Amino acid sequence: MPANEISFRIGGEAGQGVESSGAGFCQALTRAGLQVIGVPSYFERIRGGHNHYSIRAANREKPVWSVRETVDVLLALNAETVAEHLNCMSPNGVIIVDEDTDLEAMQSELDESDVQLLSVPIKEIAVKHGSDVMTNTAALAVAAAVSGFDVKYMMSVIEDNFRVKGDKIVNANQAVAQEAYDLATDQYGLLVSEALGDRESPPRLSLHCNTAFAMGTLVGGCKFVAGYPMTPWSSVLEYLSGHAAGWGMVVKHAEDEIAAVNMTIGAAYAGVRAMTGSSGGGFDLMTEGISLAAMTETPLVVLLAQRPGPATGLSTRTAQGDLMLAIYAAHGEFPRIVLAPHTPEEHFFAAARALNIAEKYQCLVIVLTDHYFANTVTCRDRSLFDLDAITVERGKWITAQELDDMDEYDRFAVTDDGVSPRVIPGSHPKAVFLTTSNEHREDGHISEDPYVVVDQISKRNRKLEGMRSEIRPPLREGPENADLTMVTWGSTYGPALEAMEILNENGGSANMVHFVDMWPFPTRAVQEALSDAKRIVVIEGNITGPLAHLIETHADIPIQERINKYDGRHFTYEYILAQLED
Amino acid sequence: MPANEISFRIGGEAGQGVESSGAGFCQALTRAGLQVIGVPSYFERIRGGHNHYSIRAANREKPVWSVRETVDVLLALNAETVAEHLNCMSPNGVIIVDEDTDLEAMQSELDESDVQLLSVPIKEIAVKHGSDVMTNTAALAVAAAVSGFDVKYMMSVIEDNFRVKGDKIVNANQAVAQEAYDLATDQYGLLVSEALGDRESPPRLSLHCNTAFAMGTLVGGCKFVAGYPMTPWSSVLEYLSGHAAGWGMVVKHAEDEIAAVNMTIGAAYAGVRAMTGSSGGGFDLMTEGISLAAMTETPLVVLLAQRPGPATGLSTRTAQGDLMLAIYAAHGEFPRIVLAPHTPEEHFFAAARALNIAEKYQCLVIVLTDHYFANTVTCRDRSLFDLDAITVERGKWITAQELDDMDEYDRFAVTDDGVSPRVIPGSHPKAVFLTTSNEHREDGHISEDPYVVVDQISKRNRKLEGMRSEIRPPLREGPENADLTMVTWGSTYGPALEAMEILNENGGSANMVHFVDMWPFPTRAVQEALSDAKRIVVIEGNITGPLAHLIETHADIPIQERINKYDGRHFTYEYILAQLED
Amino acid sequence: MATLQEYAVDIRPTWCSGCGDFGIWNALKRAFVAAEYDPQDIVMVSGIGCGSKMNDYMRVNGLHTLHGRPVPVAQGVRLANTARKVICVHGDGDGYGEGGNHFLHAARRNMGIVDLVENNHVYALTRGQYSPTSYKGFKTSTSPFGVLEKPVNPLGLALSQGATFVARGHSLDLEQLQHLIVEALDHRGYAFIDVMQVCVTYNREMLYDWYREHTYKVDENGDYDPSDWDAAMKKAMEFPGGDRVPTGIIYRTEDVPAYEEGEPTLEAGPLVDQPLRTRPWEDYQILLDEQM
Amino acid sequence: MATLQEYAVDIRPTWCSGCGDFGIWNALKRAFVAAEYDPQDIVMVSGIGCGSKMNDYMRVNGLHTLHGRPVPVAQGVRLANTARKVICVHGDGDGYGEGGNHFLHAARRNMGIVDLVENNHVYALTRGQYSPTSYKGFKTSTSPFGVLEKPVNPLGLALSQGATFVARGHSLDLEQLQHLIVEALDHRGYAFIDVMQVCVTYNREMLYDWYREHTYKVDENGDYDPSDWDAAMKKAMEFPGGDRVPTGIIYRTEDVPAYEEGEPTLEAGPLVDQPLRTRPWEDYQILLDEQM
Ligand SMILES: Cc1ncc(C[n+]2csc(CCOP(=O)(O)OP(=O)(O)O)c2C)c(N)n1
Ligand SMILES: Cc1ncc(C[n+]2csc(CCOP(=O)(O)OP(=O)(O)O)c2C)c(N)n1
Ligand code: SF4
Ligand code: SF4
Ligand SMILES: [Mg+2]
Ligand SMILES: [Mg+2]
Repeated sequence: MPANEISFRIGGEAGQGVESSGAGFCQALTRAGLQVIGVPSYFERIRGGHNHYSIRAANREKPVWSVRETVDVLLALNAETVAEHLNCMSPNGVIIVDEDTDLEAMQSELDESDVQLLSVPIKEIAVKHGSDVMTNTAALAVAAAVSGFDVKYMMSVIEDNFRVKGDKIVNANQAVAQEAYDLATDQYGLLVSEALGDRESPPRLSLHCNTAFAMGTLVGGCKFVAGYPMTPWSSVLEYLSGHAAGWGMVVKHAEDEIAAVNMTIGAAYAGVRAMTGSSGGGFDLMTEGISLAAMTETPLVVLLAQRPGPATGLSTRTAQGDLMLAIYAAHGEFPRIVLAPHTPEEHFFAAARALNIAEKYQCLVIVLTDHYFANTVTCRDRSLFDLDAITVERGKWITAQELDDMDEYDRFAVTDDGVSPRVIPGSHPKAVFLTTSNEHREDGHISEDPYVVVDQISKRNRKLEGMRSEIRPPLREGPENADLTMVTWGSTYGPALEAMEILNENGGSANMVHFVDMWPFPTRAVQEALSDAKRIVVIEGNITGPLAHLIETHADIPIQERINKYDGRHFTYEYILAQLED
Repeated sequence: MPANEISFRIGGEAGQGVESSGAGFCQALTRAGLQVIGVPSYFERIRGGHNHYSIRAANREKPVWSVRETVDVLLALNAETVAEHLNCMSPNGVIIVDEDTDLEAMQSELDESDVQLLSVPIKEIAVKHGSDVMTNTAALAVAAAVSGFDVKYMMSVIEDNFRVKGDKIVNANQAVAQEAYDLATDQYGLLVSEALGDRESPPRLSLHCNTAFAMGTLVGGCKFVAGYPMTPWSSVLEYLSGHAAGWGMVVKHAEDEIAAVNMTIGAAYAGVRAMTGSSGGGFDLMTEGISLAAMTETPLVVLLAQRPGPATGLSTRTAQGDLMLAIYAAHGEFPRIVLAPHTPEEHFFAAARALNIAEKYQCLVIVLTDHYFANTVTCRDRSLFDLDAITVERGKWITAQELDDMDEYDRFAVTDDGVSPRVIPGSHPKAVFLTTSNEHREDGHISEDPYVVVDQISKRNRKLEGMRSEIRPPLREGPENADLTMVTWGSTYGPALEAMEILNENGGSANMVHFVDMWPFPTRAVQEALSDAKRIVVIEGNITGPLAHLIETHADIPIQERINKYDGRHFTYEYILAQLED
Repeated sequence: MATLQEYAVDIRPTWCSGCGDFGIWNALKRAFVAAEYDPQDIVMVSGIGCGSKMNDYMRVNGLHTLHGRPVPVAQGVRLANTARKVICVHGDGDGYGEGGNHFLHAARRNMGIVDLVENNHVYALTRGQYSPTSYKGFKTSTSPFGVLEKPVNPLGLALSQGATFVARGHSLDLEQLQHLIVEALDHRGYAFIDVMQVCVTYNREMLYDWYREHTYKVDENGDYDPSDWDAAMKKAMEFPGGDRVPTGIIYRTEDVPAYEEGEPTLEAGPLVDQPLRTRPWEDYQILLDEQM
Repeated sequence: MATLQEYAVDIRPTWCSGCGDFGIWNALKRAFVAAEYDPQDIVMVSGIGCGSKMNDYMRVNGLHTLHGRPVPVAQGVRLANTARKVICVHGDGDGYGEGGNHFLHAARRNMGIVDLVENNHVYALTRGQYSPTSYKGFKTSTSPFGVLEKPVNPLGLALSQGATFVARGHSLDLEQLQHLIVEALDHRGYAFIDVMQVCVTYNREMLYDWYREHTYKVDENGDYDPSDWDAAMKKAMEFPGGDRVPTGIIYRTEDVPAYEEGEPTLEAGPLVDQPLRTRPWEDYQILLDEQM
């Protein structure tokens, strides 16, 4: 076990509350000022099977960016969990089970191992104060006790999260936690090498990237969202459904993704900021609509939350397989922006930034995220979510005054930068115009005149120049000159960052080039960042290596080494370190 | 006017039969042994407006590959046609109008020009023998007379094409043609520099590329087609609807493109060769289905008939804007083939080849065509359509015998080449298995096991190697070493070829590298073909230059010069020559 | 008050002469005038097809979308701006074929839009393939041996899903059509009008004479009660299938609130008029508080 | 003769204990046995959702497709191989939401497939959002203030579009459900069964008690005539909306030929059994002749 950190894992059946326990425990750890990350692993089923939740908590100033594959403290809500994770336990690791758990089948293995098996009457305690659904609370309290983590942080989370269910539930859970904590403290005391403790930290949030993105849309002034449920996009739709009323947003769960994207386009056309999203399959269905937005120059933000494909693939697993799709989906030629945030705060700002860019250039902005981001809980300093850093830029609009002075308003006026000033349809006697999916004149009416066609196509594609200026170069982490440069995008950021730090702490020399804005491809910046690199390794959660491919083809930098993972599971720093050694 | 060739143009309103007259005249010219190409230009409307049809016919051995922008003989079915095309007339060009056409508005222009205006009672002749719908026949006969083209070829086409309408119509049309021809011969005689005449030629066809493709599916053993009308794909659906019964094919005009692609997948799964298609917008809607085919390893052929986008764009015009879409559409990672035929016979063989490749690799094959190909009539030697050159390769199948000897049949068995033997579902007691869009085991059942996932994803992507072997290098036309190398794909082939020939005939030095199989990109072959080129000009019907981009990025060959046309109109050799000179 | 002139644009329709879309065009403009709407007030959302070009030929806020998709687009427009009257205009292929799913959900959703389908029983703009309403046996380029399917029954479909305003007009009776549109504009929720439309080019079996012989008005005897759902369903099932085509308001109820009436955020007025950030700036800290 | 054992696979369903899908699973297998089908004979095409995993848990030719798309896939399978019995199994979100357009056209197309919709009135696999059949006011993660729309009426929809076999079962009456499936398998054209299904996790308002109180059999008095379309439509409109849920065969006619009966190419037998090139090789020259 590394000093001052603990790797927890909670395992049980779907339906046993593995995920909510994990997320709640993350919250408690966060409140204690610790650095925390929590990642669920679950199957495409509602009940049964084997799910688990991994948490890494550290008493340090530096954030933790990746869970660990080894487990220090395992909360096994059933026997299967012990069987599944025994071989991941770190030396002298702790396993917490209910005393009634039947471990006979793996007794010999347990005996051979050096794990500390704690058989605790957690269910009994739960039932005593409430009911057996509180077993998880008891287990968590035991874990807290043996890890040297003060139960008071759990108490505060219980209070806040169960408040809606009434005092009785709050009190019962707290009683369960207290009794289990006391019992474990008495009986076992500290079982890890170093108490987790707590620390003074600035105020922090503990949240999913999907939540951060959804919050960003609210703060960014998005007024309309239409969508259809699809993992891992659904939680954005659900968060916003819950936050629409009272926050000035209309959210529509539509009959299908085609309706969703077209409703969104209708709303954006009518003048409000609007957004939609889905995962790959639903996104495919939206592509014709995306093409409509392009032709009508309607600002459109689409969140594309990746999961392993093709087709249904692995709906509850993660992947980075849709980068090229984001870049090239939808027929016809038009410029677009593809962003790929990599932290909760980046997701938060990406939402607002996407809304701004979409309106400034009256264009499509795709924000790429994935299942790992959607479901991972990260603790981040609250100050990183600076609301005042979010400004609203709505691009070119024509005023009533200007309209008064005009002969005729041309919605699709040919301009130098390709952007034509907008107006709310019908908001002025002269603001009455056609918007069509056919090729059209400056006034919006259909035209097949070859000169008109060339003017409009050129105009629309000319926006690319301005759009390019929005693109940020890849981030550079670590020392300037290093023997190893890891190249990442999206959710490989965290694990690679931890890997880099460990390498450098151990006398190695590594740095990172992390892509944040994917398209238009920042060719020059990439060349600058990578042309002197000694050993480049591109790390991606896919098989074909789209980022490696883009770097090779667009920036003309040969990529000799790649680490690709496509088993549906996220990266860890241990995995990266192991692969680098190979 | 170049010697021994004539550029005709027929113009009139939509609904006046401009296109059918043009295509019929092409047929007559073809029967006369001449080299012919005919290209319509029409608006997105059913009646009215101004449509026209350009034909180039040459008494030579070499095929003609492009119409000319200048017109030698204009058949003006209304006054507007004269106004529109007067400035395209070649010196001493001939304009044929009905005597009642009111040309007053352009009289002075006509007077100033050197055109020979023939005011003929064509409508009167038509009405005399039949009705005024036969005016076009009269006009064509006049054109034939003044061009030195024997009316007998028209007669034979009239007989064949109007046979279904009965003898009366045939006879009336023939009488109209004869009288108009005689009158013009008497009154005007030959008005072009050289009589078009006729020549001994091997048997030839006069056909659209869409027809050729559709024929290829029939010969290639395609049994099932589902589709939804969309220009310029519809004519494939229509041809096959007409040829289904009696040819062993089932064709379904479905409720939408989503149904179409999914029906096609259902049929292919059940064991028949199946195909669908659309234009960009409909193709977008099919992309989720495409992804289903990829995951279930169902052979799928999709014809993607391009037109200018995005959205509805220009539905009756042409473009090459969907190459990157074809390469990257649909979520998740899987290999695919993209073919781009460039002649009628290539379309014919592409259909059969696509069906073979799709079954050999149980993969997606996209055939890219466009509006120009769909509507251009080209005359080609019948011998080019060698039926015996079409073989059927159905890939790996497992026999009943093999099944008998097996414990269990694994539909998705992991193999070296990634291809697992198929069987007709339910055709044997052991041929009962699940096929799922979720990730799955070798036996087809759903699995989330990371090792299974990796095995199956690797297996599917491993097919790429075999698929790559199907890809043909770009064609090379013209002399080996040349000062200028034109690079083309799809419908720019013909105009560029003519441009090349003219350059070389006039002391220039040009050759061509023409792409036929687009993806997997034939990197090495491209490098071979282009690395020594002195001046490369990539010619494409789009704004962003996807082929130029692919060559630059994948083959690392810098492209300094591009000719891009994106006004919805096709290329001509004159246009290319003019651009090259710029 | 708006006049017909104000709805005019300087563009000649590209429809064939004799096309029923001309009648619908006139009826729409007259209805807007009769219902006292200014061009500014109206957003006309259309699909793709001959008749979907309607908004190219009028001065209104027009949104000419994708084949089959005007209904969701219109719903988005409506939710974003309830101050506009949103009217959807599209063909039978568009509305009942490609867009069938949106139709069925619009009927039960009851959003305050008018949905006018130009039902010429054929795909006209793509040159004459059969449509979902083509009768069984109709021969076209994609049905050379005749259509094998029963035609869609649009009125029955709407009624079965709880539509609150269901009407049928035809392109030859301008007066009735204008009336139906005016009533639809006045309806609280989803107002559906199936307009049987002459296509002189691709559906030559349903021309003037056919209409004269087959259509009748449900209220011709003054005894039809459009609030009687059972009677309405009976009328709906008369055609397609039977020989007589009932026209007029087949069903209507004003008792069902429109979707947008139940949407809490819209209580504060049209979305587009609300500030981008509805709440005081400090309140947005709550979003962060919730994640602590 | 097939036995239940032959339909068994070595995979435990992943459904929640108490899920209505278990009942449907059993009814399906029993019906196949009762109707004397071998696993080989059946192609079970499903969508995406909890209940769409049905074919993972049985030995049949299974095709687990995309959310909303099993119906067109099933039609493709059917046209390619009329020797197979094709049965579609999918959820209410799949069949009436994402796949609504295919449903409406399948009803009028009348292809010989069985279409069984597991209607639990909720999106279960995606964890509890409202579905097109959720009742007005139902509170879920995407309808925190309650659903604003009227639910889809699937039976009414099918009937209005000319469906020839319309039935409703529920997951708690296995015997009836088995009977309905057997009858559907025996139907000539499109056989639609809406199966009301218990979802113990996300629809706790429609559990055992609810079914006991609300469902009844249309033929319980022996006087229901399923060939009476008007009566059927009345039954269809009883629920959703009313308090009583009619079950059984609501409508049936065997007088309408199946789509595939009219398809000329299929006169020669199942497409998959026909040679790739049906005509003598020389005949293919005709295709070239036509272009001369
Ligand atoms: C996704 C898509 N599929 C197909 C088309 C081609 N298309 C354009 S109009 C049309 C049908 C028109 O029929 P209808 O809606 O009845 O209108 P009409 O022309 O008869 O007025 C079709 C299929 C398209 N534009 N987009
Ligand atoms: C195109 C697409 N959109 C969304 C999803 C996500 N999804 C999977 S199952 C499902 C809904 C399931 O509801 P239902 O069909 O009623 O089946 P149930 O789970 O209730 O049995 C959804 C929305 C998907 N897989 N594909
Ligand atoms: S084709 Fe038919 S619908 Fe289209 S404009 Fe002509 S008459 Fe009207
Ligand atoms: S969530 Fe509902 S539908 Fe899904 S398995 Fe559980 S009970 Fe069945
Ligand atoms: Mg129509
Ligand atoms: Mg459901």
